[in-house]
Amino acid sequence: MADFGATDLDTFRAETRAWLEANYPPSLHAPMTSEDDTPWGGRNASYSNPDIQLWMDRMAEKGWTAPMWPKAYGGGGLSKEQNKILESELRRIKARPALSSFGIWMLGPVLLEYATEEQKQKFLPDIVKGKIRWCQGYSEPGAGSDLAGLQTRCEDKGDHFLINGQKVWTSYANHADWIFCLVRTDTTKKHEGISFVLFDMTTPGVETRPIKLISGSSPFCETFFTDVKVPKDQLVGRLNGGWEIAKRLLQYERQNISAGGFGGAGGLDVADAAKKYVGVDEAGRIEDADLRGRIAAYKMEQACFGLTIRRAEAESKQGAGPSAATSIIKYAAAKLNQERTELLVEAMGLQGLGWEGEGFSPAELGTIRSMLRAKANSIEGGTSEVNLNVIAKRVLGLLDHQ
Amino acid sequence: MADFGATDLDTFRAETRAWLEANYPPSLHAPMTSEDDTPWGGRNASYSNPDIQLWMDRMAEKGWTAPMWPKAYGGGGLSKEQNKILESELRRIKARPALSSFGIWMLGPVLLEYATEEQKQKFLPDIVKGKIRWCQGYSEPGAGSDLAGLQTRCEDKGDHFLINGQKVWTSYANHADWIFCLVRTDTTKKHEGISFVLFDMTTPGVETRPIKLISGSSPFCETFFTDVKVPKDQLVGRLNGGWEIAKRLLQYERQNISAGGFGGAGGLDVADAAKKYVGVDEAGRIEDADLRGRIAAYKMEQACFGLTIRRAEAESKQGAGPSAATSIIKYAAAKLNQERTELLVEAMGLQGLGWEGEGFSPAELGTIRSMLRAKANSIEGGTSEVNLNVIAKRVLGLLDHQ
Amino acid sequence: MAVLNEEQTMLRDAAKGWTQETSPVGKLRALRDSGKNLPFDPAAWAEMGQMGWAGVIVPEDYDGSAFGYLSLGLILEETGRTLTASPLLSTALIGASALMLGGSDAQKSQWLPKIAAGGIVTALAVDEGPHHAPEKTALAAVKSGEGYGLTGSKTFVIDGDVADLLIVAARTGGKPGDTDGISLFLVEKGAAGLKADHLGLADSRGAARITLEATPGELLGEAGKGWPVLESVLDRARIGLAAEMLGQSMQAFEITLDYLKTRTQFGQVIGTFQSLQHRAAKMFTDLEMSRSAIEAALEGLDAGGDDHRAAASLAKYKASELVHLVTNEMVQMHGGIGMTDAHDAGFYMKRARVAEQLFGGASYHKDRYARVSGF
Amino acid sequence: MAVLNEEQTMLRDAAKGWTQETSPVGKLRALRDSGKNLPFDPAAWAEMGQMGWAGVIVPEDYDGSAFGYLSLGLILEETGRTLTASPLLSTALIGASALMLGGSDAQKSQWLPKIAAGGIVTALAVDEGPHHAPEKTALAAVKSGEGYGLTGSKTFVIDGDVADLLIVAARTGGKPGDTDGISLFLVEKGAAGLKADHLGLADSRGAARITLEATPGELLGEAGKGWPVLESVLDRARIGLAAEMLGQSMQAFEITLDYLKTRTQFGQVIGTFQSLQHRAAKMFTDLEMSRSAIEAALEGLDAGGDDHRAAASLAKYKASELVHLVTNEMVQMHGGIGMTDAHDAGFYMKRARVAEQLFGGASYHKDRYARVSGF
Repeated sequence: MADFGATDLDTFRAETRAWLEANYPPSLHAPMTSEDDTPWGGRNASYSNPDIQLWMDRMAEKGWTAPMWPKAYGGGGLSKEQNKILESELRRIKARPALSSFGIWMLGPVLLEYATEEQKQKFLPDIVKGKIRWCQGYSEPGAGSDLAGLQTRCEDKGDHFLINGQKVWTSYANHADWIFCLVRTDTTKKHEGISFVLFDMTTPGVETRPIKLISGSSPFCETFFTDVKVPKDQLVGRLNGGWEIAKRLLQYERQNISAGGFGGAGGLDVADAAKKYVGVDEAGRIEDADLRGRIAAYKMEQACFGLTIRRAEAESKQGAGPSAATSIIKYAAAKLNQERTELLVEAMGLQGLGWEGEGFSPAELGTIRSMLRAKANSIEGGTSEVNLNVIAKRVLGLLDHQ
Repeated sequence: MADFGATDLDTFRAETRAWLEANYPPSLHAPMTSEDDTPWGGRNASYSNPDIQLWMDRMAEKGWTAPMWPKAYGGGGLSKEQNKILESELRRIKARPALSSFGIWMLGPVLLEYATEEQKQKFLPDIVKGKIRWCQGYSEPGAGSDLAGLQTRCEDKGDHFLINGQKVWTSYANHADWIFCLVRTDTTKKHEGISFVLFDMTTPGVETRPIKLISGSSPFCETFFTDVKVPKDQLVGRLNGGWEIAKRLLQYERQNISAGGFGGAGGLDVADAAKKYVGVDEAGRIEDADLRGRIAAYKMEQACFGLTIRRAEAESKQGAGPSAATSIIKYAAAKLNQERTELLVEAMGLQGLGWEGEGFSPAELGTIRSMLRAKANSIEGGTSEVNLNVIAKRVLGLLDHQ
Repeated sequence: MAVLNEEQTMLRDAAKGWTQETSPVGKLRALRDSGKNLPFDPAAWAEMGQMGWAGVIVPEDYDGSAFGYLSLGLILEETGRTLTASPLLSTALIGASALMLGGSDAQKSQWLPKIAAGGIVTALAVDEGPHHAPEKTALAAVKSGEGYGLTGSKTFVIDGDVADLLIVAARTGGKPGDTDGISLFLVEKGAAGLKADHLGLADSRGAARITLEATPGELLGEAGKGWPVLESVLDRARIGLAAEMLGQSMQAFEITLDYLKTRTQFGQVIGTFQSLQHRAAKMFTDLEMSRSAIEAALEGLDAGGDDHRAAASLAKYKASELVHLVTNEMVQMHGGIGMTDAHDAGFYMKRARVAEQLFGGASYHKDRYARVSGF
Repeated sequence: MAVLNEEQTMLRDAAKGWTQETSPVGKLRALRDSGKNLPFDPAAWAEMGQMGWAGVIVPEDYDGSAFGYLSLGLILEETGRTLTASPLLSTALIGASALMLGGSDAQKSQWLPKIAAGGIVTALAVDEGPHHAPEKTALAAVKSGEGYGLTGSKTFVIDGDVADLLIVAARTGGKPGDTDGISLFLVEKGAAGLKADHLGLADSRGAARITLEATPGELLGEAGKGWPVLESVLDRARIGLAAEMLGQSMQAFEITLDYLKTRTQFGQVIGTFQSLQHRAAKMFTDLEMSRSAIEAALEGLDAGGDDHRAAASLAKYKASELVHLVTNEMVQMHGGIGMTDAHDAGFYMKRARVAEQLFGGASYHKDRYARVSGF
C-alpha cells in the first residue's frame, strides 16, 4: 500500500464525497423504522425498501463494506488514513451502514490470519458482498463463561467430519446461511482439543430454535447438530488448534463492543426524560433531587468512559501496545448501559414500565424492554465477573490460590 | 435458682430501686469527662473521682458487677428476669457502668465453662471485684484473620511452661495485671496444637509496647514474651484444647460488640450536624440534597439495625436457637459506624477535619479521630471479609473450591 | 421471622402450602399468555376468599377474622414468593383499611362483609401521573344535589379495571399540591361517566386508567379532610406491598442460592467463588435488615397509633432497594439462562420494577423519611 | 497516561525521581512531628523552585517556561504520590493563574517573575465557612482613597499563614449568594490589620484563618466583576488538585497491591482471594476512568477556551470519589497494620479527606455538573 501524503488524502476525501453524493440513495436519509431493515445480507435477505440492497451492492462493488481488507478478496484496500476519511464522510451524510455482518466484524479478520488461500478465496468475497450471512457457534449449555468446556463432538470419519452436539446463544442462527463453529476434536484435552470449522446451515442435521428473552425479543437460538457431515477442507487452522483462533475472534468481538459502548448514542436522554416525566423546580433542576444526583453521577461516568476510549486510542496509536485502559472497557460499558436504562425506567415512572397496548408511546414501550435487554451486557461476550478476573490477573498480576 | 413469679419480680424491682437510690453516688450523675475515668479496675486503678471506686465496690459487694454469675464465685446469682430488671433500673437512673472488664465480658464465661474448681475460686471473685484487670493475648503479626496460624511457643519444661513469642493488638496490655493467652503447644498441628493459658503480666520476660493508631490514640499494644515461666496449673482446659475455648471466647466478644453496635448512641447526630454546618433551605431540608439523601439512607439502615437486634433477641428468646439475623450483626454494625462517622466528617466540612490547636471545638476535634477509629471496626474481632465468609458458608451453605 | 402466635403460624403455613403447590410462578405465566389482560386469576381469588384471606384485617363484627396486619403481611409475603397475582393488596388490605379508617357505620356495614367474604374487588384511585404524588390530586369533585359529581382521570390504578368499588381521591378545595381540600369518595362499578381501561405493564398484572365525567361519588369521611385517612391508607398499602416484596425477594434469593450450589463452570460449582459468596452474604444481610423493618411496621399497625409514616417509608424504601438488588443479582448470577423467558427470573425482575414504583419508590421514601424526621 | 511530548516526559520523569527519592511520605511525617505547624518544608520548596517547577505555567515573558497545565499536572501527580507538601497548588498554579487571568500588565510584571522563580508564596482566600461556597463571599471591600479597605475573615486558606501575597475574594456590591459584586484583591504580607492563624488539619499540612480589618487591598481585575476570573481560577485549582489526588490514589493503590501480593493468611497470599481481586479490579477501573477525566481537563486548559466548568467538576468529582475509595480499601486490605500510625496508610487517608473537601467535594461537583449541564 502506498503511503499517502496529505495532498493525496485531500484528493481521496474529495473523490469519496463526490461518490457518496452520487451513490447514497436519498430514500435512506429517512430514519430506519424497523429492525427488519438492518442490512444483514444473506441468501434470504429482504427489506421494506429496495434501496437498502442497492446501497449495499454499490458499497460492496467498491469493497467499502470491508474497506481495509485486501482488494484480492473483494475488500477496499484502503489505508488507515483513507478509512478514517471514508468513515468521517459517511458520518457527514449520516449514512446508514451498508452491511451489518458477523462475517465482516468477526470471521473475516481471523480468516485473513488463519485460513488457507483457497478458503480465503472461497469465503471472503461473499462476506464483502453480503451474499452469505454468518453466525457464531460458540457457547453451549454447559460452557458459558468457561467456553473451553464445550462438548460438541466432531469426529474424523476419514473423508469428512461428523458433528453432534448443541450450541446456545447463537445470534440469529435461524437467519444465517453459514456458521463458524467451535467443536471438540479431542476429548482427552481441554483447550488443546478444540477445532474451528465452517459449515452450511442447510446441511442435513442442523436445527435451530429461537430463544425468547425476558425483553420479549428473540435474537438468539439454540442450535442442534445431529450427525452433521462437514467436508474436511472446512476446518480453519490446524486440527485441535481452534482455541487460539477462538480467543483471537473474541478480541474482535470485544473491540466491536467497545467501539461505542452498549446502547450507544440512541434512545432518549436520561436527564431530558426526567425533566419531562418528573418535572423541574423553579431553578430548572429535576424535582427529585436524589434521582437528579444519580443521573448526574451516571452522566459523569459516561463522560469518563468516552474520554477513556479516546485516551486508549491515542495511547495505542502512540505504539506502545494496547493501553491498560482497554481492559476495563467491556466491564465499564456494560455497567453504564445498565445504569442508563435503569435510570430511564425510573425517570419515566410507571409510564416507563408499559409492556404493550394502549396508553404508552412507542418510546415508552421500548424503555423497559431496553432495560431488560441491557442485563445481558454483563453476560454476553464474557461476563463482568470474568472481565474482573482478567483485570486482576493479567493487568494487576494477582494469582490464583497455589 | 428459684423460678420467680410476677410478684417476686415486683418485689425485686422495688428492692433494687431502693438500693440504687441509697447507694448510687450522686457525684456520678455528671457525665464522664475523660476516658481515664472508665472503671477498668485493677491493681493500679486510679480515678479523678473516688466515687467511681466506691460505686464499683458497692456493686461488687452485691455481685452485681457480674449479676448472673453464681454467688459461689462472687457473682450476683440473678435469674435472666431479675437481671433484666436490674438493667432497666440502672438505665432508669442513667447509672454509669460500675466495672468495665474483659474479665467479665470474655474470660469469666469461659472459665465458668472450662476451668477447674480451683481455678474458678482463684480467678472469678477477683474479676467480680475489679481487683485484677485482664487483657487478651490473641492476634499475632502473622495471625490476624487466620488466628489459628499463631506461633507463640509454649514448651513444657516439666515443672513449668516456657513461653516465647509476640502478640499484637493486645488491648490495654500496658495497664493489665494478667493476660489470657493463646499459645502453640504443638507445632505439628494447626488448630489442635493451641492451648489457653493465664499468667501475670509482671512475670519476668513480659514486655509491652503501645501502638499509636492513625486516630492518635494508643489503646493497643505489642506484647513480647521472652522465656516467660508459667506455672502449669494456669493452663485452662486440656493441653492442645485451646482452640475450642478461643472460639467460644470470640463468640462472647462478638456478642459484646453486637449489644449496641459500634459507636453506640454517643456523639453528635449526623442530621443535626448537617443542619448546623451545611444549613437548611426554606422548607427545613438540609441544603445539600445529595448529602441529605445519604444521611437519610444511613439513618434508615441504622433503624433497620436496631430493629434487627430487637428481632434477633425476640427470636432467640422464643428458644429455637440463635436467630439467623445474629450472623449479620458484626458486619452491619461495622459498616454503619463507618458510614456514620464519614457522614459526620462530610457534614462538618473542613471544620470536621481539625486535628489540633485553636479554631476547633472539642467535638469538632473528635470528629475525624472517631472516623479514623471506626475504620478498625471492620478489622477487629474478625474482619468483615471473614464475617461474609462465615455467612456464606455457615448460614447459606456455600462451599469452598473442591 | 417475627415471633408468631399459633393462629399466625397456622395462617402462614397454610399460605405457604397453597402458594407453593397451587400457585407457582407458572400461574402468572399462564395469566400473561392467556392474552385476557386480567390483573389476576378470578378462580385463585375465589380460593383465597374461601380460605378467609380477604377478611384477615376486617373486624369480627363485619364477618372478618380480625387477625390483623401482621397476619395479612404473612400471607402477602407468601403470595409474593410465587408472584401470585391477586387483589389481596387492593381489596383485603387497602379497601378494607379505607373503610375501617374512613367509613361511616353504614358504609362499613354495606361493604366490609362483602370484602371479608372475598365477594368484591376494590381499588384505590389516587395518582394522576406516572410518579406517585397523592397530594397532587387534581380530579375535581363538585357538589351536585345531595352528592358529588367527579370529573377527571386517574392512572395506574391497581385492579381498577375489574373493581366493583373504587375509592377515589378527589379535590373539593385547595389546589394540587395542598393536602387540605382532598376528599375520598366511593364510586361503584357501572356508575355514570365511569370508564376503566387496562394498562399492560411489564409485571403481567397491569393496572387501569380511570376516567370519570360527572360521575356520582359518595363521600367517605369528611369533605376536604380526607388527607389523614388517605395517608394512613397509603401507609398500610406501602407496608403490605413491602411484605409482598420481601417474599418475592426471599424466593428470588433462594432460587439463586440453589443455582449457585448446582451450576458448574471451570470445574467448580460457581457458589464456591468467593466474590459470589460475598455478594450472596451481602444480599442475605439486606434480606435480614429489610425483614426487620417490614415486620416491625406490620406489628406497629397492629399495636395501633396514628403515625406510621416513618415505619411505612422505611419498609417500602428497604423493600424497593432489596428487590432491585436481588432481582439484578438473580439474573446476573444465572447468566444466560436467566435472560430467557423460559426461566422465572424475568418474571421476578419485571414484577420488582413495578412494585418498586407503586406507592412511591426508594427515592420518594428516602425523601419522605427525611422530611418526617425533620431534616 | 496522556500522550506526552518530549519536554513533558522529561519533566514527569524528573518529578518522579525527585519525589520518590528525596521526598517520600517520611518527609510529611517529619514535618508533622516537627511541631512547627508549617504547611510545607521550605527547603523542599526551594529545591522545586530551582528545578523550575514554580514557573511551569508562567509565560516566558515573565521568566516562566510556559510548559502549560498538563505539565504542571504531571508534577502535581508525582508530588501527590508521595504526599509531598508544597505550595505548587497555591502558588505555581493558583497564584500564577489568578495573575495571568486577572492581572494588569503592571501586576503581572511585579509578581509573575517572583512566582516563576519560586521566590514567593501566594494564597487564595475565598471561603468563609467550612464548606466551599465562593459565591457566598461576604467579606467587605470599601473604597478608601485610591484603594480599598478590606474587612472580614476567610478560613481554610491553603498556605495562608506563610503567604507573601494573598488573593482575596471580597464583596464590593450585591449580597452573599450573588456572583455579581465580587471583586478580587491583592493583599501583601504585613499589611495593616492582616492576621493569619494556622489551622491544624488532619492532613498535617493545615490551612489558615485570615482576618482583615480595614486592610489595604489592590484591585485585581475589574471591581464587581471578579466572578468570571475567580471561577476560572477555581476551576484550575480543582483540576490541579485532582491531578495531585490522582497521583495519591495511584500510589495508595500500588502500595496496597504490593501488600496483596505478599501478605499471607490461611496459607495463601491474600491477593489470591477472589473477592479482593474483584475489588482491586474495580479500583483499577476507577483509576483509569478518573485518569481520563483529569488528563482531559488539563489538556483542555492548555487548548484554551473560557468554559472549563464541566471538565473541572468532572475531574474533581472523580478524584474525590476515587481517593475516598482507594484510601478506605488501603486501610481495610492492610488490616490492623494499616490502622497504625507507623504505616503510611493513615497519612494517605487523612490527606484524602482534606483534599476531598477543598474547592468542593464530590457532592458539590455533582450538583454543579448537573447545573452546568442544564438539569
